[in-house]
Amino acid sequence: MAELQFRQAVREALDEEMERDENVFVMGEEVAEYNGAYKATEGLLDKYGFRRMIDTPISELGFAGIGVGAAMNGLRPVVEFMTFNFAVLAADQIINHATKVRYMLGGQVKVPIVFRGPNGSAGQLGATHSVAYDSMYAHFPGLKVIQPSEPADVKGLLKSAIRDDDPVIFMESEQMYGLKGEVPDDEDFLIPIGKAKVKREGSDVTVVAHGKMYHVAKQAAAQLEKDDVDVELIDIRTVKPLDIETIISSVKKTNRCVVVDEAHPFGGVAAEIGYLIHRDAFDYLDAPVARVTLPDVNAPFAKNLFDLWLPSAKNVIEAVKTVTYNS
Amino acid sequence: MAELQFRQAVREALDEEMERDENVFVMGEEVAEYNGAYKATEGLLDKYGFRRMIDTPISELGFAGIGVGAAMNGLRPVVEFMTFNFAVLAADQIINHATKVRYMLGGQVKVPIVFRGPNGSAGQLGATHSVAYDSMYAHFPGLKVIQPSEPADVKGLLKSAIRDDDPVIFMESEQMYGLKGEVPDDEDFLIPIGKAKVKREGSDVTVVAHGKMYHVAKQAAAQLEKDDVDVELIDIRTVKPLDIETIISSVKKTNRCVVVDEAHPFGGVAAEIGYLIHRDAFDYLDAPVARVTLPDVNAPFAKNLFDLWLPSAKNVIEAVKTVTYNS
Amino acid sequence: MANKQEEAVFTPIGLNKNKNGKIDKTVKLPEPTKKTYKQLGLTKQNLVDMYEQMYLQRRFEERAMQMYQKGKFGGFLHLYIGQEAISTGTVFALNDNDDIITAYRDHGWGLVRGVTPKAGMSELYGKTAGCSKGKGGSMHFANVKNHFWGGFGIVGGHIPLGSGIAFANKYKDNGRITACFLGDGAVHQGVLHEVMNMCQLWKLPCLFVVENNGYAMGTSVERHSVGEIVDRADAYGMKKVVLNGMDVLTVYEKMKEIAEEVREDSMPWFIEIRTYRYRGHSMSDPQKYRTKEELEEYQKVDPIERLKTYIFENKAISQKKLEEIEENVENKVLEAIEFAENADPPEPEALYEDMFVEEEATFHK
Amino acid sequence: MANKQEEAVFTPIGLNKNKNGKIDKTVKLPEPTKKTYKQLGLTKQNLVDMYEQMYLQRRFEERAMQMYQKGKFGGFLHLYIGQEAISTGTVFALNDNDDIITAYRDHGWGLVRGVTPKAGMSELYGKTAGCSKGKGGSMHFANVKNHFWGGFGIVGGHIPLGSGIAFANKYKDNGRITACFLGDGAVHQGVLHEVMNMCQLWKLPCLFVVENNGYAMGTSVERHSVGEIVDRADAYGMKKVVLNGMDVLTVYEKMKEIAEEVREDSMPWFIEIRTYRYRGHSMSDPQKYRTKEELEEYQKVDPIERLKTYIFENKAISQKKLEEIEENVENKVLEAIEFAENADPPEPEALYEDMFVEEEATFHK
Ligand SMILES: Cc1ncc(C[n+]2csc(CCOP(=O)(O)OP(=O)(O)O)c2C)c(N)n1
Ligand SMILES: Cc1ncc(C[n+]2csc(CCOP(=O)(O)OP(=O)(O)O)c2C)c(N)n1
Ligand SMILES: [Mg+2]
Ligand SMILES: [Mg+2]
Repeated sequence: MAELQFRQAVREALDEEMERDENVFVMGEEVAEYNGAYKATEGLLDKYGFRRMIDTPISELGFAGIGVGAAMNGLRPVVEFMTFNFAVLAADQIINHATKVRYMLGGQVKVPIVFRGPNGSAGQLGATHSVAYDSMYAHFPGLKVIQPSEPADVKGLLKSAIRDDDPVIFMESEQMYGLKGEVPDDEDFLIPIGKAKVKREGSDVTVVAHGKMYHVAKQAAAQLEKDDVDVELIDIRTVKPLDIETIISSVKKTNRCVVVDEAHPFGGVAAEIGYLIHRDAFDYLDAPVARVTLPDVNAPFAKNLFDLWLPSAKNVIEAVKTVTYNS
Repeated sequence: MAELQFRQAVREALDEEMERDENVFVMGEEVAEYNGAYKATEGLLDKYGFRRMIDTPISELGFAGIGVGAAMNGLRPVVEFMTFNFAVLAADQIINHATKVRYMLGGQVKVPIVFRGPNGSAGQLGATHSVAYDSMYAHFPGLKVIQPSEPADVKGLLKSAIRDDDPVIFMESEQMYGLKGEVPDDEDFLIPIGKAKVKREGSDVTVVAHGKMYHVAKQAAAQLEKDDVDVELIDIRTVKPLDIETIISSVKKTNRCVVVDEAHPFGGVAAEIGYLIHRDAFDYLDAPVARVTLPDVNAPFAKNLFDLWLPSAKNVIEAVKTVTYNS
Repeated sequence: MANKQEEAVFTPIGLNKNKNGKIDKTVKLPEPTKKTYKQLGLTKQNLVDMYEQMYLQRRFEERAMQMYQKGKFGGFLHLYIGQEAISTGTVFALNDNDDIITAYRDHGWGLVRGVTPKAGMSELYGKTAGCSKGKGGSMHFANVKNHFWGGFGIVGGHIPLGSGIAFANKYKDNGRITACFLGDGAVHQGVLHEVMNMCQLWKLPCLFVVENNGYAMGTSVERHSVGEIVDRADAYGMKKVVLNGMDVLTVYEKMKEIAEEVREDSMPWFIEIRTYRYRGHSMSDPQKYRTKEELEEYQKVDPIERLKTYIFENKAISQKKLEEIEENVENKVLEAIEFAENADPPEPEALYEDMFVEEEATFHK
Repeated sequence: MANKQEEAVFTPIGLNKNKNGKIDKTVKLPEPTKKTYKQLGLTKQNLVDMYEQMYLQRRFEERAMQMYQKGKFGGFLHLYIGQEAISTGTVFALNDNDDIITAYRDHGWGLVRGVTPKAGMSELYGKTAGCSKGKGGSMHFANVKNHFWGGFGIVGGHIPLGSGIAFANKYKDNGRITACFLGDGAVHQGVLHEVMNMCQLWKLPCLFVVENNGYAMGTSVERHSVGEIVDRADAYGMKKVVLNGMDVLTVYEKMKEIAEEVREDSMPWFIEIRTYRYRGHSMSDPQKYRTKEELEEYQKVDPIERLKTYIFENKAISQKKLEEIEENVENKVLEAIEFAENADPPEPEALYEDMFVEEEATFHK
């Protein structure tokens, strides 16, 4: 076990998989010479050279598509977006091509590609740099969508993503890159895609959260403990395939649930989980599932508005109180 | 009242609004000389000329953005996508610009634009031409999303959309363009955006559907009537803002609900409505809300698979039977 | 601009009125090659093989069209008729393991790269025996083991895929080059320009080949594009050429030269091949945007007729033998139809197959 | 390609090793204008006004940087320092109701188009008194009533907006032209090429102006772009020119000529203005990709120093008077900081304001 930053966990996963498989390469803006806009690819150019660490022009659609084509033709690209907010420009290659080409050619090709980079907001960066896109990608068939919250999960899941034979969206967070955690050193430390983890056991209420929101929920759980509310905290880690079984088992025990999600409400992960709990644990719910999400407005710049906008531990606590009728 | 085809209702709405307001213009692929890929703009070039009916090159991102810029600078563009499947290329202009520019410039501009065209599948057109994108757009703040099912709604809502001062997504259907219905002639026949309509009253179960799926649900309701199941059928018409009140009132009466939606399941309109019903009518539900959606796979070409893929009246009937415990 | 009399119009310069089908200019064909087949290193048999291939593409589509009109299958049907010299000349010029990718007007490309008439027709009919197992239909013919990657329906969407295939070839240093075919209309998708910059920057062994057939749906080239399409190359200092696509020998000659050069220096090319689309864009196109006379102009230089004349002039084969070949092709196509009609549709389980490589894939419910 | 010895590398030709900050070539400045201010139709007062404006942009940003480093406000901060001759020369050349739009490196553009230092600084601080009510921050300065449309953060995203503004001007036949500024890095977004084709096709009165400042973040121009940027125009037969952006008179001269021509013929232009970004891309940039010497080369031709020298050579104003102006500017900037620090943050209700024009908007919950 070593203590690594989130960004180092990304780097190690990339490094080990590049070492292991000659066909793995990394491409994106500022990934090579600059060592990554957030230093998640530090040192990889020195080690692997310009054949396998490729700086691209600012052409998200183009290089995403080059990645898909290269994957079809036998390579295993890891395509970095500086943030998934910029990947909107590449949506056609992700949604219409990466996920569909295998199917529409009747299985003649495979597309082992990872699209990775930070997702969601990163402080006061304004409306165009702050949207969480995991819900959007999860909506479309054919994509695995991962958004981990801690360094060990990052490493184990990114390695699994790179070894996966199908397209994977791997989402990180600018604001978590510095976060530290224990990470197993094992070179074959893999975490299976699609498995949630109960990160805190509890009996009063299930709180489901992932990515940056996991930490918000964790903070809330710690505060709620003082008020004698015992939270069971589940980090889904993978948004799709969604490990709804783990959530349902927990809800069957606690009978109450709050879903915390950094997306906007309409059709977000929280809606999906909320709906599924109601469908699959209908007789076990003592209160409607509450969701804590962004409001249905764009990200404002001003600090006070931004703080109001982003889901907070306070919001989670309030939601927990509502579902436990303690408000 | 006149009997119009769905496409004629589109055409009339455009014609009347162009007549009424010099700033309204139409741009898109094949809209002018060709009279529209699906003839929804027939005759408008002859009437309004090349200043107001504009054929574009195949450059969805570019012309969507020109539309947004023109809207900022005082015009009221109606931008046609040949289908919303191609609008994925324009996602950056819709999601990052049309919906955000007003907010991030502190209200200095307005963006009165309508993006319109067919949505979803249109028979055996394969994986890249068959996706319903209403759920995706509804996820993002700032967009009104309309998807009507009948000619009168088309006309009244499209006219409202064009007069709206904010960006509106207006979704039609290749397969419904020929559908006929009575449409009021009134030049100011407007239907307010964001209002659902109870199109069939019933007491046993609420079925919510919109767009093409409204007709599937209607067929199911007619068949269910024979089995003495009395369906209340709600056409939401506008996906966002969603008129959840109308749905909730109905569910409070019927205590059961099926949502039919042409999108994929994860985070689709059905998930959102299902979640909201559970949240807002928790004590009224006698069974979990069922959803009938596409499966979580791409559209296949083969006819038999395609028919299996698209939600059918049979699927709706089964779902109704499940929620009414008649299966 | 202020005070000027004429009203603003948003239509290309000089085209500011509705022409109801009359057009000012259409594709101008450059001169075909002057070299003889021998000078090009071809044998008489090669000429006959080319003819057989072009004739197959033509008859396959003419018959497919009939079946479509009879309602035998659904979906779109975009015919390649008139453009067969391009697929044929190219494939004869390239190595068999060079990679080819194109848009939805793809039947000819499939056939010339080993999709059998049976597999092709079955694909149109949506049968499991189809080259893409009936999952793709007309727009998604492919034969990946023969380096034909398909068959794509989002205009421009396959262009970066082609560049990516070229990228992988260079990465693996396997000597293969990639030819990415696109329509004149697809030129205006921004992604072409993104990848032209990257391909030139990274020296990718990739040919961007525009099949300029005069129209993007109902819009003639001069209505959707400024200047000459081939000049898009100038933005990137990319090598470029314009070819006559109605002459298979011209296509063969130039594509061979270029392929050899690319194999040497790994620098991309931008190639405009002028041709003409005989049929409507798809089966529902009323074709009001052009005149019958215009179409006839191009049919006069039909690539198949042209090659036939050349074959006879050069006594490559007797008339009788050629007729036998034609009959043979015709029979194959008819057998393919028979085969496709009787072939099995996919099993219902196939709906969930081919989504993932993984066997135990989970689908969200 | 097969059997060749060197390994495939995906980096521009001639740059196939990690240079650790050493670069081969950087922006080459063309000759500045030889005309005197009089020949350009400018007065001495004009020169002084230009100077004051450029000095304001410089000091505003230097102070903003200090405040940012002190942690007074958050978000990104992209400084325009070194490029002030472009904003200033352009705005003096255009009519006041001509439209301007740019990317996120926008403070200079805001100031020269009437965003007061107070409104600008308040925007950085996220206060309601900001030019965009504190909703946008550094990247989204705008002053729409003065025809400055902002301030956009998605690289390339504002390019079609600029074309759309030009479209509306032509539609309304109001005689206004639009200047759309973009970075050298933004040139590679496909949308530029989509709209260049449309603008040329439809004769939109639009200038595409690339501020080539040598870098897109940490990537030097020759690492992200083939050929000369200005040659992108050739693809469309668009008029083009390269200018020296370190000389305000050159920018003024050419932009004025071009603007007049566009007002006459409504044909777009593609303009590359060469300049240099003195500071890092944003505040977090360690700038390892360039040397101090390189930076100093350009600081030797600093546009503000250059204009100052010219002003004194031409005795446009006394040294003392100019110092007074400078002091005045400095005070205004300091006052602006003071003002911004004490200004009110937005009320919580503002979170939901400015989403819709409609007053009674519904938000999904
Ligand atoms: C992104 C996208 N936009 C629009 C369409 C609709 N469409 C299909 S083919 C076509 C015309 C393409 O013309 P061209 O590239 O010249 O190819 P051709 O049909 O002549 O072979 C259009 C507009 C599409 N399939 N994809
Ligand atoms: C679509 C998109 N991709 C990437 C980024 C991240 N990014 C911001 S600025 C920048 C470099 C732009 O360089 P250039 O266009 O030369 O402008 P300059 O910063 O030099 O003014 C990048 C890559 C972005 N904001 N948007
Ligand atoms: Mg064409
Ligand atoms: Mg730059």
